[in-house]
Amino acid sequence: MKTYDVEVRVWLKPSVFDPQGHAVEQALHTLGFEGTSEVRVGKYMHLSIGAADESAARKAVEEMCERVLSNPVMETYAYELKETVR
Amino acid sequence: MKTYDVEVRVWLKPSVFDPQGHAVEQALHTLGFEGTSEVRVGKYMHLSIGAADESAARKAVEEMCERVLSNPVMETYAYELKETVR
Amino acid sequence: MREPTPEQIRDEQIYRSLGLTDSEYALVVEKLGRHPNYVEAGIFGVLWSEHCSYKSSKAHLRRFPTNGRQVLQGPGENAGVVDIGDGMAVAFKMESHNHPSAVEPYQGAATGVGGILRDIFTMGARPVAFLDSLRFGPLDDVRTRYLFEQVVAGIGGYGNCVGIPTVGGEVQFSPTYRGNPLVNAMCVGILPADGMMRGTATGVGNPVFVVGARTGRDGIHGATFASAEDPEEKERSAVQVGDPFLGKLLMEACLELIASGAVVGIQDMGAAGLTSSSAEMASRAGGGIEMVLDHVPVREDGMTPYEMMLSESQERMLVVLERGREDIAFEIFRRYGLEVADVGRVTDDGRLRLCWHGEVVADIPVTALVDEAPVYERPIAPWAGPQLEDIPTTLSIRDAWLQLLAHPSVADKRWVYRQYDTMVRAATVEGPGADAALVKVPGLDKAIAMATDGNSRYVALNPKRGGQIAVAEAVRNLATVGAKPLAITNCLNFGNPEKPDVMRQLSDAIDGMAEACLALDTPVVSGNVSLYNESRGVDIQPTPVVGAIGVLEGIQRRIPSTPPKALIEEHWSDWALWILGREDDCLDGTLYGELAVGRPVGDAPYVNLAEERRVHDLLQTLSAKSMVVAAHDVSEGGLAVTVAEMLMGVDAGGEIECADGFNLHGWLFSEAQGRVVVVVDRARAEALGAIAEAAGVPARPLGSLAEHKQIVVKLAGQSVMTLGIAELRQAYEEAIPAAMAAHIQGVAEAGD
Amino acid sequence: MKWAVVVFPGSNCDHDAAQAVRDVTGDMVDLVWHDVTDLAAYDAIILPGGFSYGDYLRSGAIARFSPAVDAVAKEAAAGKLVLGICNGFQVLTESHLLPGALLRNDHLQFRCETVELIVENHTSPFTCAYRPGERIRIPIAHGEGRYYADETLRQRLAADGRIAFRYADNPNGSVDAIAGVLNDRGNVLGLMPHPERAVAAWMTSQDGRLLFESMHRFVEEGSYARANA
Ligand SMILES: Nc1ncnc2c1ncn2[C@@H]1O[C@H](COP(=O)(O)OP(=O)(O)O)[C@@H](O)[C@H]1O
Ligand SMILES: [Mg+2]
Repeated sequence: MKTYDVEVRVWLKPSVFDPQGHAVEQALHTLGFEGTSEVRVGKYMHLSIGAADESAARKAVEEMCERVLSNPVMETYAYELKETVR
Repeated sequence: MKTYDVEVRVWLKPSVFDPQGHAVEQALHTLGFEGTSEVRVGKYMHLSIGAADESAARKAVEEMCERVLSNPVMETYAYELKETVR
Repeated sequence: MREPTPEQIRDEQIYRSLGLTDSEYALVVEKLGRHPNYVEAGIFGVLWSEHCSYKSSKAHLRRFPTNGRQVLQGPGENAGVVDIGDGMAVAFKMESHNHPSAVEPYQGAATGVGGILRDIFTMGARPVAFLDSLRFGPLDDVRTRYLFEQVVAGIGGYGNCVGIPTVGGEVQFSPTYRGNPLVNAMCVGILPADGMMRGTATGVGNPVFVVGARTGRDGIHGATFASAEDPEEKERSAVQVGDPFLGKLLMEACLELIASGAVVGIQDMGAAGLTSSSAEMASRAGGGIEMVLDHVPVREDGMTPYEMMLSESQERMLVVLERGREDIAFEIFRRYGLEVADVGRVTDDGRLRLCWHGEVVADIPVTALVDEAPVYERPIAPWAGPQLEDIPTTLSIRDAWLQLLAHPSVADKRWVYRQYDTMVRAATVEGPGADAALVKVPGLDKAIAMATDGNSRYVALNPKRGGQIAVAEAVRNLATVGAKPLAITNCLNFGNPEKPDVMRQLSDAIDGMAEACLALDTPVVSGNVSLYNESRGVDIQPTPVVGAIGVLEGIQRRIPSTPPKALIEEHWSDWALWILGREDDCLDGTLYGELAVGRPVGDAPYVNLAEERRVHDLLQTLSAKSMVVAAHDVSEGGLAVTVAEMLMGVDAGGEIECADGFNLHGWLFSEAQGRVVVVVDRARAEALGAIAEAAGVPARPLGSLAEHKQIVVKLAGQSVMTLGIAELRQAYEEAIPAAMAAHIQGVAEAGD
Repeated sequence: MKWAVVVFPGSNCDHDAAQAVRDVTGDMVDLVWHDVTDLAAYDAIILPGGFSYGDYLRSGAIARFSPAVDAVAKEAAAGKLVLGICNGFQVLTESHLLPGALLRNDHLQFRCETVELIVENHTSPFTCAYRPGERIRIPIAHGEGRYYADETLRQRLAADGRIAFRYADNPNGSVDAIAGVLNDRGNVLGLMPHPERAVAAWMTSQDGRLLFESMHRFVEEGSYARANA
């Protein structure tokens, strides 16, 4: 059994309006950060997972992402996984 | 002037209770993902920034993170930045 | 992707995917005198959809009474408006968001609230309250718990942020809604009686503006699909996200703009966004509108006219201004950081004409789109009459009492409404938990009373009587707090209208509602129809939901649903319980029957509209004379539930005595209409009896309050059963929290 | 005395606060837009409840950059009274006019109900009309009201009497059940509950009146000491 560190990012599909991102972008502009654009705000999740090997870990993470961590109706996700170094 | 893609992650400091992370961890366990632990939920932000060069871009991003995108009283942040490829 | 040509649309029957049937397409060709292009076919598709055109229900809706001295604006505008005296008026409407909520419950519910909000401020009214009427399957199911949790969060998420209190509503749970939850939201606003705005595009040459959010690709086809079967499949690409912050700014900006006097007409962009708003505004004025789509502020590059016209991006409005006063709009909207764009002109040629890149991309007679949209007289199945059957009293009184209080439809809804800001605006006199909510009118010693009701079990058993009850119950809740009922709005949530049985339910329910509206002098001033509520081919039980509005003159005259504890405590023995209205012991249509038998049984409960009216009038007299210190009407669960709720509220016990000659089971659990339990000072009980008699309402001493915390039931002078308030309270208060405690937030499916 | 209520885009308890002040004290109240740069004309400033900038990102995070908040900081430094209610409290912590932070409720839900508070400090300009330890009922309505302070700060707040109110029954997981805190000088108060919703006989409570009365007396009577006499 090995342990993996997983980082998951979840954000709204491009076709879906992101009110948070929109508001943050406007705020950045008024604060003088004019050069910023295309701000999108999503979720970032970190977790540890125990699995026999990397491919088992990946399989579990993907299932998690699809079933719990993201809402496929309006969100997309991506993740990175690496073995935990002690 | 160059454009950079920036990804910012913001999460609660380890000493601060993260009820969302707790809820997600519980959810994962009920759904049979028993091997998961240490779930933390934070924010993930993507943005584009125009700057003269990478160090100028980094400087702007760090300022944004410290002043706006995170609150150092309870949060930590990290970011990645790379030049936008067209 | 290239858009199909008119010929392809015809030959490949592409119009079908745009929501038009073969015969509707033929009608479009006839009205246009040519084959429609893709934009035009899309426009016809959405405007002739069930959702926008009311094609299956229109013929029947005409039977609603819509007039009365109090009515300033009946159906046809964005909301109905009634006069509440002292120069003030109330605008209100209810709307469904069932299908979007089934797919993405948080956003579906949130955008439902945002949509109804825009309908209200469009009238020039300052929104002051929301109510929400919800229906779900049983809570033993993970998916249902997820839907319930998310819908409630979504309603709060939008309402709390825009700063309008959610002061009332209802939630019922029945297996019939397992695959098709209902989310109906109502909004109420206040305006000067002479300050009403209309959604009319008048004044040839006046400029037309799109204001608010940018137009994106979201929700394209929402309206078409809202009418189609299986929302899960169809809505996947059409989720709209609400932005309550923008909604709040848009509301403030529009109210400011309206106050400036420069607005000729204003209309929110709901279903079918730019298409329906422009066509409806032109239609009401009997004129036309010309728009240059290049000027519409868009969120994404490369949007086509088709996409712009069908987008359902939230938080947008269409405004016609007086020519020469455009600067006012620019100044206000820029100050709020909102988009404002001059997109066209009012014309007098009766056409909706759209230009893009210097070409005319659509040119359609407005009358063809709106006034001449198809109306169907769908076949209606005959009705055999109610199913008469004996209802077994197999459930013991004790078990039934506890089970009824613990039934999520009856149980305490605090779990729901404590997630809503019920007090923002600091005008909430009576929030959730009372028979009707009361919101104070600024500067006046009066309050608006409001309530929603609708019991699908009754309508399923006897559509006409069920329709009567829906109105009677909502209106009675207003009268119970002492208010004078004024008018109603409604949401008709029904199944597939292509089925003659469903049409029979719809038609009969409307007849019943119309009769009740006439009898109770509460005309219908606005409403909404949601059809095709079905899953896997099974229709939901017919669910007309009624939202009623009344006015309470004098805040101190309100009648609470439980007596003030401090008052009662001084002298327990001073207070008597009375029952007003005809007593009954029939178990037809009751929740007791459903629990005992496992399905709705018998006829709908007893209702008599003339008797009902007398009870309502009596309650107003009692309020005016401050005769009673509490009143609570009998509804789902019967007298047993009413008395328990009243006593739990004041944490007291009491005794009640069954009337002579009644069956005890039936007497406790009957859901016959037109009954109200009141608490009266013994010294004034005789006077109460006399007033009731003069009003033609049966009234009888029901029992007494007591310091001990028990309910004692007596029959012929003998006490036959005793139940502890603590035990009842536990059943009542813990039912929903306990069901939801098993739930983990955000989880939509079962574990392995 | 003269009061200002600052209106941010998304404020929604601004009128409620102004109305409460007028009803309770009879004083003059101005609603001022968030772009105001000078608040020197006012004796007391209220940052009202609501969802400034939608509370997107973090509650109060964007509003704190408004010109009005700089002006508020200036008046606070000059000893004027500053009251942050709910979202106003969040703006004050985000702008470091008050210590700590407000996080998502531990149960993750929005919570609106009338709760019981304990008056922990009855000598501040905001609480001097209350009795020591008095239990009062005030409505709450927030999703992000969990007060957070690290150990050092908690001890300092307690030692310095800067905890103005505690919840009798912690509704959101706040450390030490803290409902409201004062700055070190005692002229800035932030609290999550809404005193402006508890000022009339027909509301669920009238216990919020004394908060506005305290402020009024403090200013009108000219000194902290006399207000407590
Ligand atoms: N979804 C909801 N939102 C707000 N308030 C609700 C909701 N559901 C129930 N309530 C409130 O709970 C109380 C009880 O509801 P209900 O049993 O339907 O009342 P009644 O039987 O008098 O019609 C009412 O005051 C109602 O407004
Ligand atoms: Mg009732």
